[in-house]
Amino acid sequence: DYPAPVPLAEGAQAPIDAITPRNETFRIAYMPPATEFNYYIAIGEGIKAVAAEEGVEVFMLAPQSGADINGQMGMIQDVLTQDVDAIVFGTHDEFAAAPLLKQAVEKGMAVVMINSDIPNFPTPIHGVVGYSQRNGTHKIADWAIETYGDKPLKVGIIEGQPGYHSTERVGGFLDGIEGNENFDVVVSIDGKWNVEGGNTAGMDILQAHPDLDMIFAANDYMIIGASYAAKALGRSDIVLLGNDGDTSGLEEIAAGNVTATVNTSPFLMGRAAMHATIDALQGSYPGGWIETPTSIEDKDGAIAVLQEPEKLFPQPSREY
Amino acid sequence: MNASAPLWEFVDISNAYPGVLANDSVCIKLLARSIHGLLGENGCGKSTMIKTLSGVKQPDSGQILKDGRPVQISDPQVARAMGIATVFQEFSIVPTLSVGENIFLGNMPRSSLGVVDWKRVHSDAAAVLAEMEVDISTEAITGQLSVGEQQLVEIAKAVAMRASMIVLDEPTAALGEGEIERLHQLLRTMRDKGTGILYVSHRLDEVERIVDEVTILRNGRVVRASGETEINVREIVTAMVGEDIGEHYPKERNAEDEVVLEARGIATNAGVNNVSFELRRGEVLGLGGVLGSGRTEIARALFGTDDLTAGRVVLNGRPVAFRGEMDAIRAGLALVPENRKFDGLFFNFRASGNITAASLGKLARLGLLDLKREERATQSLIDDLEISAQAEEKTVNFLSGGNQQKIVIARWLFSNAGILILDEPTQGIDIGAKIAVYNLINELTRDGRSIILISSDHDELLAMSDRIAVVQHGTIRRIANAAELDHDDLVRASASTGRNREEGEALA
Amino acid sequence: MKRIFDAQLIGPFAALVIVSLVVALTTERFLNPGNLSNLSLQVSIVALIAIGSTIVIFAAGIDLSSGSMVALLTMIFALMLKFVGVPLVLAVPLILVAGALLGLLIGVITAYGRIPSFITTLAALIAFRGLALTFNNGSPIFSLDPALEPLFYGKFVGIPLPFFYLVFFYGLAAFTMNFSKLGREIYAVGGNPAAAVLTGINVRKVQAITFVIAGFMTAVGAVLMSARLNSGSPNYGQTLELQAIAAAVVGGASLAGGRGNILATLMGAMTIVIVQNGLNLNAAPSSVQNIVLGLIILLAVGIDMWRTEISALVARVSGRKPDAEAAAGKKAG
Amino acid sequence: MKRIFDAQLIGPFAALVIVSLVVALTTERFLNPGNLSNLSLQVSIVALIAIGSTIVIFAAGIDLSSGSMVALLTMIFALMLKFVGVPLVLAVPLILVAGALLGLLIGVITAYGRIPSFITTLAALIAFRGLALTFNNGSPIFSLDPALEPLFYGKFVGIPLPFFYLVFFYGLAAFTMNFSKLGREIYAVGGNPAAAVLTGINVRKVQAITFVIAGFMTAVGAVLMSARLNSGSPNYGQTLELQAIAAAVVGGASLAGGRGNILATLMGAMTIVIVQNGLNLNAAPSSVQNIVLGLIILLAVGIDMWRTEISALVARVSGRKPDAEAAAGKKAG
Ligand SMILES: Nc1ncnc2c1ncn2[C@@H]1O[C@H](COP(=O)(O)OP(=O)(O)OP(=O)(O)O)[C@@H](O)[C@H]1O
Ligand SMILES: Nc1ncnc2c1ncn2[C@@H]1O[C@H](COP(=O)(O)OP(=O)(O)OP(=O)(O)O)[C@@H](O)[C@H]1O
Ligand SMILES: [Mg+2]
Ligand SMILES: [Mg+2]
Repeated sequence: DYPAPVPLAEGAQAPIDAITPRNETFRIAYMPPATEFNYYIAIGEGIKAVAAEEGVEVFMLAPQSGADINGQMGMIQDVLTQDVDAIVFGTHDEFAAAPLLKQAVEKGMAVVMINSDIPNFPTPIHGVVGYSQRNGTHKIADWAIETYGDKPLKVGIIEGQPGYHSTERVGGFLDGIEGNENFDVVVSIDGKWNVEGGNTAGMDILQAHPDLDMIFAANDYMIIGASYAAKALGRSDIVLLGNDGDTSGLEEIAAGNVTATVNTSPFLMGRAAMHATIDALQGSYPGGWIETPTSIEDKDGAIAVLQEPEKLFPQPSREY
Repeated sequence: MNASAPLWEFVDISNAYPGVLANDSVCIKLLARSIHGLLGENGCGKSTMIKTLSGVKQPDSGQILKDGRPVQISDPQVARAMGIATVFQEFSIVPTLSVGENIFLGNMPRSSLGVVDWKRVHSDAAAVLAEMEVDISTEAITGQLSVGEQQLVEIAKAVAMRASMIVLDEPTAALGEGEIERLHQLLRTMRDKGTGILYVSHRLDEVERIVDEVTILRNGRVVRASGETEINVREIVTAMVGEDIGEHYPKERNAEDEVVLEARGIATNAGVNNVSFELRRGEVLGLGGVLGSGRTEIARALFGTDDLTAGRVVLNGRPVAFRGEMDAIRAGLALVPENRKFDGLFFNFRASGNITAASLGKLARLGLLDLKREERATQSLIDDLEISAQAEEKTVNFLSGGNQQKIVIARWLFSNAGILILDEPTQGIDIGAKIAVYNLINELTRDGRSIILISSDHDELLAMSDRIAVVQHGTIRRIANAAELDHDDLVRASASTGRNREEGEALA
Repeated sequence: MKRIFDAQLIGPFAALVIVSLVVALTTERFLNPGNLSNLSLQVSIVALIAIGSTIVIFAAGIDLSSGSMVALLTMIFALMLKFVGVPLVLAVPLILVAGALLGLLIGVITAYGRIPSFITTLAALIAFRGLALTFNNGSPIFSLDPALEPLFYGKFVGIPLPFFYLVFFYGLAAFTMNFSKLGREIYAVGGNPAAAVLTGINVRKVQAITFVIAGFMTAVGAVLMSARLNSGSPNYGQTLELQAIAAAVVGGASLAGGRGNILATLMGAMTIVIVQNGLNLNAAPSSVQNIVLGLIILLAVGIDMWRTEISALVARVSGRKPDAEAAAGKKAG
Repeated sequence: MKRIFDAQLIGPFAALVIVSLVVALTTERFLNPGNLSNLSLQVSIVALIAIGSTIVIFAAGIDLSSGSMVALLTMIFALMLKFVGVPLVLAVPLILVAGALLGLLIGVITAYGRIPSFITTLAALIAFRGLALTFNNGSPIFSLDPALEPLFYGKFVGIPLPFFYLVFFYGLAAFTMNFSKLGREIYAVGGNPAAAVLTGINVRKVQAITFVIAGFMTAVGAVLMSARLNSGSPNYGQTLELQAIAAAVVGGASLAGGRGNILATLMGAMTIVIVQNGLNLNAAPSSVQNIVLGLIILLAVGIDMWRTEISALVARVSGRKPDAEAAAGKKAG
């Protein structure tokens, strides 16, 4: 059902045999950091799909904004007072979540982290499921090198708000292009992870550097925003790269508005996480990190992915 | 202390505001054991003088001497520490706090640990009020009291300070005869105990009764200094205005027989109870009564502010039911409220915006204002009513009280209102402005409009009304021709109600 | 005309000129024609919404709801276009009506329910975003209609369309505030509501109308936002209400109500956007942008408040008399 | 005591009881002891910050800055602990002082610069977050100090420590507001600043002090936030200022100033948190939570505003006279 797990760092693995489910039908809380990102909803769809197949109960609880760490901790606290058997969580602040998750582990709940590649979570947990962010964006850099060869390229970067995700993704891209002198990163600004921010950032960097050839953004929303800016300025020739494989991002690629993205298949990630969690509750999960695959999708690839709508959330707006 | 050595002395005090010299080298000596009247037209600089003494404003030049030595009164706290208590013209009570707290605002009785001693706050406050023969609960929230009661609380604040110098800036503007008499009594007692008192009022009758010496200001300058033995109102007026004024009450009789407004047994939850009267075309119907007798409430009932719980109002023979002020205004009623500052003026507008505010419909076609017409119409009103020429140049907060009052009345001249309710229309305005308001009343009635005049100034009420209704506890006790009543009738009506209520409640 | 271009515009205009000069001198591509038309795009949404926010402020209210209302309206708009199949020419007027109705709801609760607008619009700020999240599982809806983008990015005689929207709506607003009965009544209600009641102005109705105007202008902003991003999202418009209020405030509108010039708000919005654009062109981090924006708000209001002192100072230096208008500003503000 | 527990508490207390009952009846695990101690954790941060927000409101100001100030202070705190190596026992008082100083800055600009607090704290809301982002490249700082967490999660005689902080600070605040000179001056300044000046109260100083208190209480909240999350981040505390104001408002504080009971704010905060807890326990989506919170704010203020009408209605139904306190609320509000 999922790739073989890689062991977590020394001391980061909570013992699987200490998990003591208390419900006949497993009751599982899915707690992503925010509802504002489609991405986590897509993971949730994967989780729900498996839950339906396996006949377990799952509910989602998350604050609206990813910045509302305090709100998320309040929700975890509220969940701890309930009889849930497992928590599948993602967070923008693992150190904040650690003390609460420690309690969850002590209570015998299975605790699995989603959308992460952290091998050394500050408190021992049972499993981690996610793709390697650095590897993903490294790959898209490799793809760009392969596709555009030695052509001199002026590159603009739209970062997310400062933090782990932005650092990893931008870092992976920069690692990837390192040593290729024809890639010249001339500007890098914050696009606040959202479409509006990406649009404003795109507008402004294209004003400041009208000769840009390529923009890389740390997620699909921002590159979609930037694509409108490029179009408005008559720059349909510019190479636009994103990260996520969000349905909307894929559709924009299929429509030719965005060039390519790192498809991280959130739906499949959710499936893998749910299988791992159920296995953990049944004592058959060995522990460790499951690295879910990523791929680089350009126009043809995106269309191919969109042709399998059952693996996507939200559904594409039309048939491909 | 030597009786002739001044307690406080102003030497060559000057104060300027942008564009006006409010005080121009003013010298005043304030003695202990003396009530000193500071008089003059609106805007002549009385309040500004007072502000320098109470530390609200620093004089631009000149000196203030205390017991002959120059002092710096840098802020109100310093003034208080030097023994000056001030009753300001603008109310300085805090509406959300209790009466007791207001009386001791800024220096509440506290225990040795600095903890507020609530028992003493209320007992001490009650003692001050009792001394003033005022019957107000110290626990009452001040904002809910009537304007007059608030003014009494204001005075109680000053009394409670036990200061050596008390300054009162128009303390009686919202008071009735009974309260004024009691206040005078209290001030005389304090004077006799050695307190110096500086007193500002536009009610010249009371000035005559209480003041020992006067200083008169005109355009910021002293035009007559103290030291007179006899206070003569006529001379004062001449000195104030700069010319001899013939008739103080230029009354015209314009009443016709036609009844335009009729109240039949109206009552409201605010205390109006079975009120009936008729108002005729061109008539001035006066409402007389003591503070809190409910005259304002009758006005509110007629104007649709308070809902009627009984009775009806008949306008030009047709019963009307106003659901709010708008209905009343549409039907041709107008109200000049007793508190023009809070309820009357738009301080963000110049004269024109204020004058036309009630008649925008008249100026508008398809929702668009005819600004040329507005300009012409207001200019002619400004000329007719002799409103300050500055009225169109600045927003109205810069005008003197008299000019402000004229603007509020001008608003209803410009409108088509046929019935005007004037609630204390001459409160706080100088003699010249008062006469202007009386002339306005005449002009209105000559034009066939009718007026309900509420006034606590008995002379004014008797002189300017055609008929007078005496109001007691929210109901009309008697309606008579003004000519058949005199000052004593009104005072007696006031006295009986005022005392009865007090005694009853003092026992309880 | 004299009425519309009055002395209240001098301060905000001076601020705008100074800021533009500084940015132009320090930033290479600022005066680039491309960037100037970019500016009119950047400023358009917040400036249009700020018309409503300012008119609410003139009537002594405050509107905190516009950002969330944008989110809600873009979602409804997106649903109509993409899932219900309402044609664009119909969907746009429907959204404008929806905005006006939401404004009416807020206005009625505020004016007739006698609840301070800070509270009603705070509640709306929270609830509207919640409502926006109930649609489409809280997910954004992309790629609405190919005909939508030109509403924002389109040009006429080489000038971006949003420039014309600004001219139209600000012209209309300035005209209304200065020459119509309604405009005068709004200022009267903001200046002294008690007096307005006693002069027969329907204070509650006027207050409610200001929120209807605000809702309508927010809907205009929402349509442009959707056109700009060809999408609807429950996350759009965050802190937009604060930006709109900031534009009004930098333009010199007094939060106490009763005074201010609507055109000054446009200048305020432009000042803010030019500074942000200058910082973006110089790739300044968002931290610096925030700090600068905070300081601009403070300075703009500070200069307005200290007009008397400043003009007295100028007068002393130049030997002229301080101007009375400035003193008036202080008092009535 | 009668002073502290006055009639103004009845409404908020009734709201709290009703809400608790509804949640208890509809939610299985609500009355679970674990959940009850959980509640005192959940409410603590916002309730402590709300003390400051409420006192500012009593003085007729508004504090929009607390959320961003929390972000800034957690970052400074984290830097001190992790990079400068300041020991915890020193870092905590230093942060409290820092909060008070930031409050002083806002207070001085507001009071002595005569700028409406809405503006100064709006500027601070924007600028403080910018400032927070300048540290550590805008990245959160994790894993501060093992001794930090117990400040929030620790217990004493089985009761979570935050419960004691609440008792201490609300006790102190209630005492100050009702029995100290400062408390009465704050109400006076809020009720009528002009009058307060004339009675010799140093209005500016009092206004500035309310912001110092707000800054201090925000710092208390920031320390607890850092302890709760064992980290500092420029993203913490978003919309916390609105939650704190909502607590005050649900508790019945009048935004016009001059009146209100500080203990009612605690009840307001608890009401909000209990509703959220109930919704969380029932796994309600965040959209519903937003909508419900918006409605609660509206209802709480509405009920307060309509007290006269409601009590008149009750009176008519029950045949008793409407109560004077209720009428008072209407007029003075
Ligand atoms: N804050 C102010 N700013 C500008 N001008 C002022 C201010 N206060 C008063 N003035 C002007 O100063 C002059 C004196 O005003 P002041 O209030 O002392 O008059 P007054 O004698 O008390 O009048 P009244 O009898 O109406 O109370 C007037 O012309 C007034 O318009
Ligand atoms: N706007 C108002 N709303 C509610 N009650 C009011 C209002 N104004 C006055 N009252 C109440 O009406 C009572 C009488 O107040 P009012 O202002 O009529 O006194 P007054 O003006 O001295 O009386 P009169 O009009 O007879 O001179 C007071 O107890 C006051 O609380
Ligand atoms: Mg005066
Ligand atoms: Mg009266």
